[in-house]
Amino acid sequence: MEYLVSHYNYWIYILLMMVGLYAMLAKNNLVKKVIGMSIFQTAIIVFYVSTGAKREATIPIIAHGHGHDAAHAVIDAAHYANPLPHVLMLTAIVVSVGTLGVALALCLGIYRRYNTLEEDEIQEQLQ
Amino acid sequence: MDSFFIGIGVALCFLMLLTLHRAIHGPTAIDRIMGVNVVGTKTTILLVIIGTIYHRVDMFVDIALAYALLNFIVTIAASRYFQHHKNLSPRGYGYRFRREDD
Amino acid sequence: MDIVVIMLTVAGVFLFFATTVGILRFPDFYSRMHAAGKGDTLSSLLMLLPLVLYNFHELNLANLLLAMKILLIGVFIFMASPTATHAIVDAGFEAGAKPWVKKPEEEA
Amino acid sequence: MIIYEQAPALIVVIPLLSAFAINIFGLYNRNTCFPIALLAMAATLGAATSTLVRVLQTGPISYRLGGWPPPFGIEYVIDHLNGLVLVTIAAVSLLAVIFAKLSVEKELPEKIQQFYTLFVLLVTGLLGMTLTGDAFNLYVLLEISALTGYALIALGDNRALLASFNYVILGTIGASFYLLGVGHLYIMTGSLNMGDLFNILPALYATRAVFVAFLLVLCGVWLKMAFFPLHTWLPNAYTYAPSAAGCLVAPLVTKVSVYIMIRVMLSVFSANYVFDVLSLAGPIVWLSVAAILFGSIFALAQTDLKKMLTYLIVAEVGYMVGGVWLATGYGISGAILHIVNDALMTFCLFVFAGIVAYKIGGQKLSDLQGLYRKMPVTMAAFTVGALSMIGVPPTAGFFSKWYLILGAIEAGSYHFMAALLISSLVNAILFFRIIEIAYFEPKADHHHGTESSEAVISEAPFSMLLPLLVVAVGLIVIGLYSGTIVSNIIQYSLPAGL
Amino acid sequence: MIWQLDISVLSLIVLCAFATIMVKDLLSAAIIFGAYSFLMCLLWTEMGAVDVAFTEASVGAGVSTILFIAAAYQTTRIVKPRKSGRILAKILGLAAAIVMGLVLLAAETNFPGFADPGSPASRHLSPYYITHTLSDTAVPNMVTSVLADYRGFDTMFETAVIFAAGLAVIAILRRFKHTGRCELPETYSISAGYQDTIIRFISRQLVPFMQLFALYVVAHGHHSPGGGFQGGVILGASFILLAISYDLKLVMNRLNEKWNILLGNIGVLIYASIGFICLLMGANFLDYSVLSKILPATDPVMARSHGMLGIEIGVAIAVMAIVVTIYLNLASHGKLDKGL
Repeated sequence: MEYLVSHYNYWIYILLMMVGLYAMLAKNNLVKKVIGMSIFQTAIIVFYVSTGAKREATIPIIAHGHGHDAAHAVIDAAHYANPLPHVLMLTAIVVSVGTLGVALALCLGIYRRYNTLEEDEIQEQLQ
Repeated sequence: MDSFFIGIGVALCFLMLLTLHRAIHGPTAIDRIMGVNVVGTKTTILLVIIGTIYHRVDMFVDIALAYALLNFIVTIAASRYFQHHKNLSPRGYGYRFRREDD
Repeated sequence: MDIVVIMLTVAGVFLFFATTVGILRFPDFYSRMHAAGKGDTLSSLLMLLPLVLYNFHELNLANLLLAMKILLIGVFIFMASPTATHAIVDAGFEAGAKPWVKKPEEEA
Repeated sequence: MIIYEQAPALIVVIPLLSAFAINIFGLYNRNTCFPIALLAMAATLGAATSTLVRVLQTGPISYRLGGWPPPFGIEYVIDHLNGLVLVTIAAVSLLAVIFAKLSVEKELPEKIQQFYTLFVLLVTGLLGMTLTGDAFNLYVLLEISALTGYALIALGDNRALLASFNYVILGTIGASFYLLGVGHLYIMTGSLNMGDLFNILPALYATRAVFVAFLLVLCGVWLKMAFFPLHTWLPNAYTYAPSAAGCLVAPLVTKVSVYIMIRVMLSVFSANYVFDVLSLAGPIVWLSVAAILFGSIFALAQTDLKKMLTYLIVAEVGYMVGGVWLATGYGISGAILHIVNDALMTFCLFVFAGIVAYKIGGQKLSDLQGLYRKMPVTMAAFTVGALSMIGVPPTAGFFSKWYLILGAIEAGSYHFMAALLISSLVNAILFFRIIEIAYFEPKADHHHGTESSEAVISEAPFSMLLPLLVVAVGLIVIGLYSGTIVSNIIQYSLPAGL
Repeated sequence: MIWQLDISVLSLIVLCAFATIMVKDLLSAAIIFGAYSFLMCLLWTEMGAVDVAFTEASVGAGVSTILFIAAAYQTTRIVKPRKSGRILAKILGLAAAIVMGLVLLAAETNFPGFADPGSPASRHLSPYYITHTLSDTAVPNMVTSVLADYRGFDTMFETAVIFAAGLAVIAILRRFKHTGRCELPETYSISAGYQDTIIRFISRQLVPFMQLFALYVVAHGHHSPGGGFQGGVILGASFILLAISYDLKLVMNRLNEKWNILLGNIGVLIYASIGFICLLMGANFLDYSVLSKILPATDPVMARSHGMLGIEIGVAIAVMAIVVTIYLNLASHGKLDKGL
């Protein structure tokens, strides 16, 4: 059980990455590829956030940090989860939304030209 | 009390699994929308429960509030889809329900 | 206090369970929607209420604000969930989901 | 002296701010876009040059963004290597802006404002990638240059959309692999700063996770630079891009990726780990041999000018990757010098293709008939670019190839040397074929015959000719001074012991 | 982290991922992807990453699922099987996925265990941020302080990325003249929008709450999860809700295309110029502490806090405008007249 808990997150992220990569490479439908891309990116986010988790730690916001006296209280680093991966992943989520918008816009543009979203039908029309 | 809430959380996850059956297998897209809508509500509740387990509900409640407000948009958008596309099933065998006044 | 919390929560989970059974077992889209729309809304209120009680340790501004926020979630769910249900049913009706009748007709 | 002190930040801040200025002013008057972009690029070139000069005088510079000390905040590190790459990027983009003016007005009259904004943002991303000393910051900048690149390519003709979509998919896989590699490094070390990683990693060289991290970063960067088995997105994307965008994207994006590969190999990991601990050098040199041969052969098979050039890019990427992995001083110097030279050569050839597209409209090799009569200056500049691509002595291309061959001999990789020679031969065949087509008059019965037989000189407009001429002269000048560049700049960026 | 929830939610996520890939209908795939994103949000909350969860909540429910639905609306739902080379593509995809999986699995055995407090990631850089955030920046939410200050440069480019994405969507899709082939779905009928009084009424009631809440999220990001990006997405989502329950015209009347682009620009410009002002005042780029010279009654520490608030506002404005732009363009196929 101990072993399962300490590795489960990493196994799942690998599985999700495989699903995403498979969809990106093997799917015929362009929007399906985009969905695969989103899954691929979220898998990486799972990985990063997992690195930031810490047993017996609370969320990375200092408790009761409002008053001025709080600044002088001793803060124990082991008491809070690691904030750095969270920051990195906020950026990554934003980037993935941007990529998603552009990819879907391209899909719409392709549909306007070729009247289909299937890769093989587009290739047929190109030849 | 914490373990009680964890138990409730796991129970809700199990119920989500059952609901996801409808979301994944649902014969038509609207069944899926319904399933996901229910999953969204459960998520909102679970967020508050997780906050309770962390003893920092004030930090988690904003996320739940955001879900309560935003969960609705997906449903409206997905049902809006059917205002113009009458194809209930993707294969084109969507059956147009005849109203009396048609 | 804890007993009230536990009772309410368990009642909420039970209603959720009933909802889920309805969603899974009812024969057609409209009746499933009926189960989802009603059960979901009530049980979420039943779940939120004990959470308010549990987190309301002492009377101060922060706790009051918190309780208000959790109740606000309930209010929004009460506004949004029936509307969403309405929207889905309307979509199903527009798109032509067939209601279930006891003896299935041959083909409409 | 605030400008001098802050020049490293200004290199990215100037284009970033001017991108917004272009977009805002462009809403009201489209004619303001070009001057702002031109000024911004000129100022960036100034900042980059002053930074390089400062590096040459005082050694590497570290700039703390937000004032935080390095492992905690983000740091810019400018040493000899990226100083050189920075100046190259800034110079090429300045020339590309000048070229873009008329080309954009003709090809994309409706989207001038979006074009220039995306163009300047792309340059910002490339410059930032070159400057940064933080592994995650590099990812963000990689994505900004990638997103703008997708859009710029998608602005092209009918087939560009699909090409761009494939680029989106493969580019995202590449960037995600890079991100995942950085994540592996982070989980093993807890740091993101390149210098910090360089210090922590040696203790972990034996672990599999660090090896996988290296592989992931390498694969990600290879996807971005279109190294041989992963090159499939490149030819279509660059062929169907609008000419003005092609002139920026084709010379710079792949080269900056090569730079990142060198940076990761030498400044995050170490030459010792990469070349000695891992036994990857042999297979990778073979892969680059395959890349060179594949690129050359496919280039030979093309009848479309731009498509031929894109396959040549695939071959050139093989030169640089192979040169780095030869693991000798000459090889790495040759690869770094080739980054600069190849950026200029590719720019020269793409500008030529752009001029052909502007004046003639076609892209087929057969459309080039009689061009020496019609556009003598353009063709003269093109000839310089072509000779450099082949590797004829006074031009820059010769010297980087010379260093690469020396490196191959030093490392005993005769297959790599043979591939270089074969590729030069193929390039010679290719370009002499073009020169031959362009030198002779078209046949009278050819459907273009009526207009070209008059043999009127109709040179390209000045604003298109200027960048072409500058870069042609630059190729010769850099060729003449390449000894100086190597001994004064590149020498210092080699790892100790090579 | 709560491992019981961790394992249950992760298993559900895998289920959703497989279902999304396998279902042969784009609308359904988009909807299941919505459920996937709900579960992701739960996962991150449970691991203590509240800010990431908040972002996922606002993005997943407010933007990305809607974008997929809009794309399905403007194109087609139908997924056809590949005509030829089906087996080859599958084998190739599977092989690549399996090779990658094995390589990653090989690396995984070296990792420190999940949630290990002694892992290098928890010991090297992060203790500095945790212990210094209050004394350096007076911001209790470390994620905000790292995001906007220690690594503020990343965030500036993150905002620039979303800006570039908005511009890219305009560049790709926007049609200024109605030329060229335009295939709208056959069943597409011109209507004045979603003629449903109930939905319109409830949306009208909810939108002000959403906007108020978004402003709260932006302003309170220093003390609780949230910040500019989340607030901006919720603001944008409120406009999207209006566009869905009424029609695009209504939104365009309030926030037309020119204003959208301008606001997107201004937002990022606020960020970059705050950094630039710091530079002009003699400090390094984005070093907010120097702003204490011009802000009345602030010491360098509070100046950092105020500087962060300034950039959060910039991010919120930019993100709102760009999210609305992307949605409007996707939903109307670049014509900005009518659509989902």
